[in-house]
Amino acid sequence: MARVVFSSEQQRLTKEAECDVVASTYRQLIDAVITRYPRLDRDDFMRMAIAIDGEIIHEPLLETVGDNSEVHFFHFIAGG
Amino acid sequence: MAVVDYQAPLSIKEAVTLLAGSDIKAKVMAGGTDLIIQSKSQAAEPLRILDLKHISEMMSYDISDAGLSLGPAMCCAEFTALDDVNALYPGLVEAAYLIGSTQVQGRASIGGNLCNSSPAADTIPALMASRAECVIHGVEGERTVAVEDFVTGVGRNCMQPGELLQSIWLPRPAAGTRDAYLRFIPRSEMDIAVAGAGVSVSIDASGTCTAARVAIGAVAPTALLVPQAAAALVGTQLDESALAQAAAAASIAASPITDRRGTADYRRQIVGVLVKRAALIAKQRAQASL
Amino acid sequence: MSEAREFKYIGQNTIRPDGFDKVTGRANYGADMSLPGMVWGKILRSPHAHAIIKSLDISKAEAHPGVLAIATHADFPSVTDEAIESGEGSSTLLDLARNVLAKDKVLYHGHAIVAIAAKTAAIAEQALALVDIDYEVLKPVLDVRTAMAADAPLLHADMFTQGLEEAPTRASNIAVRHEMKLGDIDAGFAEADVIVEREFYTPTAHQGYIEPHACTVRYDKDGQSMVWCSTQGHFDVRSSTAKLLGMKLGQLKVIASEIGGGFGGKTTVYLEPVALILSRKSGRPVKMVMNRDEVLKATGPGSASRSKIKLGAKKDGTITAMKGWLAYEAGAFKGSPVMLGCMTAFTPYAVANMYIEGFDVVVNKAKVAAYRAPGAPQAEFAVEMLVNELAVELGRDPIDLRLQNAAKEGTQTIYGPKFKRVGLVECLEAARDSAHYKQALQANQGRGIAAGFWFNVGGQSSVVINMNPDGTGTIVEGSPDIGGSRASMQMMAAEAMGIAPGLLKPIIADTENVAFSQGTGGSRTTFATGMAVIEAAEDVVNQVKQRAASVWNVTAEQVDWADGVATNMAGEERLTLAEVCAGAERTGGQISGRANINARGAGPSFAVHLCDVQVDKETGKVDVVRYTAVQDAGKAIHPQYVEGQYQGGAAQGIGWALNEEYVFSADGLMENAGFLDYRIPVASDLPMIDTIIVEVPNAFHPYGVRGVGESGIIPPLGAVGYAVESAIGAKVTDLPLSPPRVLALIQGNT
Amino acid sequence: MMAKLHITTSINGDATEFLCEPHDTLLDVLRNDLQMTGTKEGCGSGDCGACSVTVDGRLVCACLVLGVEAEGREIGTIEGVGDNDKLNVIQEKFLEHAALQCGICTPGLVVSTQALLTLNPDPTEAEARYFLAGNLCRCTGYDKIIRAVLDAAATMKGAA
Repeated sequence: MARVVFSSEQQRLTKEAECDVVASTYRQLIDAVITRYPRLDRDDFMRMAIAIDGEIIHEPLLETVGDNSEVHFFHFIAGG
Repeated sequence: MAVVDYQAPLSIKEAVTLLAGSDIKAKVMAGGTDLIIQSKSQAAEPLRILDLKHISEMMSYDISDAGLSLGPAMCCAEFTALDDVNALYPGLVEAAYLIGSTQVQGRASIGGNLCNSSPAADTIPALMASRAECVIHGVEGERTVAVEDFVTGVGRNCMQPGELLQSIWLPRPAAGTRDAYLRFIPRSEMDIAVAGAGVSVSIDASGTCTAARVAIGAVAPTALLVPQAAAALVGTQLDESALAQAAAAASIAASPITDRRGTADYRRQIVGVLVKRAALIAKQRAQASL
Repeated sequence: MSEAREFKYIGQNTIRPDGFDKVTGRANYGADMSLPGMVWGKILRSPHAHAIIKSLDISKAEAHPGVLAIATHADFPSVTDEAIESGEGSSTLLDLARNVLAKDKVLYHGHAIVAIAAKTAAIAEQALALVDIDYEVLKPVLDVRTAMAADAPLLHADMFTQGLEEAPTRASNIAVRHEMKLGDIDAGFAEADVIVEREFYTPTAHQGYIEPHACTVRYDKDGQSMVWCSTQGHFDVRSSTAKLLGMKLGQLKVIASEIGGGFGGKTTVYLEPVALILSRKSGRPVKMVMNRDEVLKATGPGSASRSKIKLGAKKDGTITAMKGWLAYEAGAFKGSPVMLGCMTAFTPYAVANMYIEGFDVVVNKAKVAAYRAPGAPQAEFAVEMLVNELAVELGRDPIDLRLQNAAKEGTQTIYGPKFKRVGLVECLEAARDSAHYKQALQANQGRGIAAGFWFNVGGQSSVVINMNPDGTGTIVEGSPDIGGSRASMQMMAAEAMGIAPGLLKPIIADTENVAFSQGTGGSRTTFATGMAVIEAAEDVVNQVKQRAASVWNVTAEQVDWADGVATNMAGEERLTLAEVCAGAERTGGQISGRANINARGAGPSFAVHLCDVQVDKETGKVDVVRYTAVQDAGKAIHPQYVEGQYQGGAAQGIGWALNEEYVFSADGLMENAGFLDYRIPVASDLPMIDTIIVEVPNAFHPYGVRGVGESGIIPPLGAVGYAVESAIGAKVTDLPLSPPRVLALIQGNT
Repeated sequence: MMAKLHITTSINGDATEFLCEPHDTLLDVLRNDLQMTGTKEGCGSGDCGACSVTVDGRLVCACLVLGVEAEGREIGTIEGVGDNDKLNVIQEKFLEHAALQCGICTPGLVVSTQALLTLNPDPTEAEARYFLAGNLCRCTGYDKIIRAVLDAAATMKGAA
């Protein structure tokens, strides 16, 4: 089971801060999350930053997710 | 203003003739550090510039037992490097040294600072403190006006159309008389004075102040002589209580405004601090000159 | 990077490859380009802070001799409200178009309305005076407090606050509300023995780059238009400009000139689309250069902010709760970095209970742009001031208290991930052990300390390394070099290839000569583009090994590579890189390495600053007398330029803390739009700025790089602020600490 | 409107002629007419020093000098610093100390430093800071610039 932690914006839709899903890839993880929380918008995930086990990743589509991975979604970070 | 013509007269006579005969608005230029910016920023009134820097009297100085006759267009960088002037008028040199950056001092002049007549001009309080006079070449000949009577308002002075500031005269300070100028700015350099104070004191061998001049800048539409502040110093040893009284008199005389450079209340307070501190420096210099 | 390693070139102070051009005046910046037949464009700007454009008549200007083209908002094809990438990533195309040339309404003093191209700049300016505009002047809102009031004049009648539980029914100047939490904030305060709380204000401050915005453009009907401009991201200029003008990306080449400072302010477009319209209409190349007045009035400053922060701690020093409320000015259009303020405010601390809400608020000022660690200095200033107060309340040394609560590996951040290895503790220890911290203070002096956190950014970078037949090479990258990054690229490639840095010449290619690369910002270039450079260099090495193997008729695995030389492990033969390159035509053609990456694993850089000030208690003037900047670089590729980033960030932050602010009249007109009265620090304002480079490697970068550009501007606000507070013994709430404000604090008149 | 003025001057020792309008500044002339873009424009009001040049050896801002005033004068610009392809000591020290980041202020600072060291070959740190206060730099915090200036002074003194 991977642990998914939602951003504060997402939490307004999920009403939960985090959940556990069974997934071995990022694609499966998103599918599972959206099945559980239909109010989440698939496109919104593309506009968020994600971190898998603390590593900030920008191109997650092909990413694998470990059994005990923690996946965080958060606001996109730009800079000066 | 848009500069459409430029002339570089070689004599005061030629300059005055050009000034009087111009068919369009004509302005004389010394360093141009104010005039060139003004000419960029305003609407398209045509302007003829008469550059004074090719007139040798405008660019030179003469120091004698009677005093200093200063060409108004000499740049501050040249002026502040004059050792003989610095020995007698350290306050005026200080003021000239404070005008803008090194680069600006390479152009800006004391005459230009005076004729631009900004309330915050650094040299004006210093000139007042040192009893300076303006020698004006007019259509009907020469006239002399004390600096405190020269500036009449924000950006205004007593010169009539066709007149030209020909030289600046400062009487030679006796031994025991010296000046100082201090200004306050938010940074250490590059700002316009939030307040300024020029002080000249004369002391005798016992250390008693026998005469004083106190002038303040950037706290009223023009720089002001403050006789009450001077009176607070005369007859004292320039001790702390006399300095405090002079400071209070300067604060009372001030009628500052609030703007992007400081609040009225702040200016009123610090002009007193500057008078006090400048008077102390002048006192030390006066003592050293005895 | 998993373990400390020996480097051959990394960590040396080489002479930057573009240095010769920069000290001789040969380097070409935004305003240095001229084209044959070029004409000049100038912009008419709003004299009001808030007004409806009732009518706009350009007929007299059009008829003025020498005028070649006029542009207004009507020249933009129908733009949509699609989101666009900029420094903040939260702007829309429609807002951008309305910022570049106003539509129906002007929203700040200096807002662009009409652009005119003429044979000379002087003629263009004369023609601007002939444009007739009838305004209905409206009341401006100049501060988040007034803007957030229920009865405030509205900038945008169609803007409804996002992020509320229930969709609002009334329009508002509040664009977005954000909220973040961790743990149970009420329980956290219930546990606390000591609580401190204060409200703060930070003013509008400008990035203050010395080079004004400038571009020279040529619109060609055959679809080969080009823009030469000063920008932090020429690919972003291309996409914004192309979208605004309805062009394909392939129709527009953007060439990044040398850039004379950006600090976030050159991550968006102002002139480029306008100049292209003028060029299209006039059929001539057009040059546009802002003056300083325009730069300050109409290009992105950093957000002014108001904040309320409350902290709670136990007697033993454990911070149990951190609570915050932030409201940031976005300027005329939504998109302040307040979210980044929420994400950074408390992040230097490992605290179980946190809550913060942030408001993005429009006001009648120029639309803000990113400014170095956007959003972080404002929020972290407030928190650091209170952490110092907490130390006093608890009777603790402020560094010691921070060490007790410092974020470290495994700390849960409020914004999401747990930290990997970070270097805050090491920075705090270095500050504590510094000679500076041990030096006694004199009369009228005070000392401040503050920490700062910035995420750092990865993202997309593309690099090609083209090798020449003599073994020299060109590193072709797409990240504009603002502060010497070409030197770092050269060194990282040299390290990866094992050859002298001087053999490789780094260049910033235009948008046609390298694949898409994100702009320089967020402290991403040395990290992300550097990672691409290393990968491209390794690609070259692999190809060279292949070629050597084919010469020796062995496999690549049998070729050893060290110090730029291939050795046949099966025999004694050796081939240098230059020899392989020289023979490339016989082994499969010329050699070039490439990398197109989306860099992951950006590692935060923490900073800790120490500041000593001396206060003139009669005038309120503050002098910084000693300053030390400590920061975790991960790995300093070129230590001098790393120090330079620390020092430059410190100087900007000191300016923000002491004297920099926008001054507006009650009518909303900017009164200090020049370097005379927008007072950035001059050489005589500052002492030498001591630096301590801490190196806690970022495990996700081959050489351990974190990125150093942003964090250095965060701590100065709190370090200077608290130094003044302790020198005068009065609580500081508002910046800047200009002499009148400090004197009022000393005299108790706040 | 008058016809353009014909000016004869010397720039970096080269006899030079140009035509200009009476309102053109020396900076306009250098950059736009003579294509000498090494002198930079940061403010146009004498507040930043990016356009520092010398007129008859005196350090000034080219934005506060009219082009016509160049008549008969000796103008010195960044293009005249150093000797062809050889950098002078000041330029070398700026590179050695990494005294530049974006580099837009660098030509002005090099010209100003040359003026400083001509007037005062052995400046203190404070003297250098005050002399150069009119040359704004937003990138460096001035630390490395001042070190480069002081090192250049020491090196030039050692060589003299």
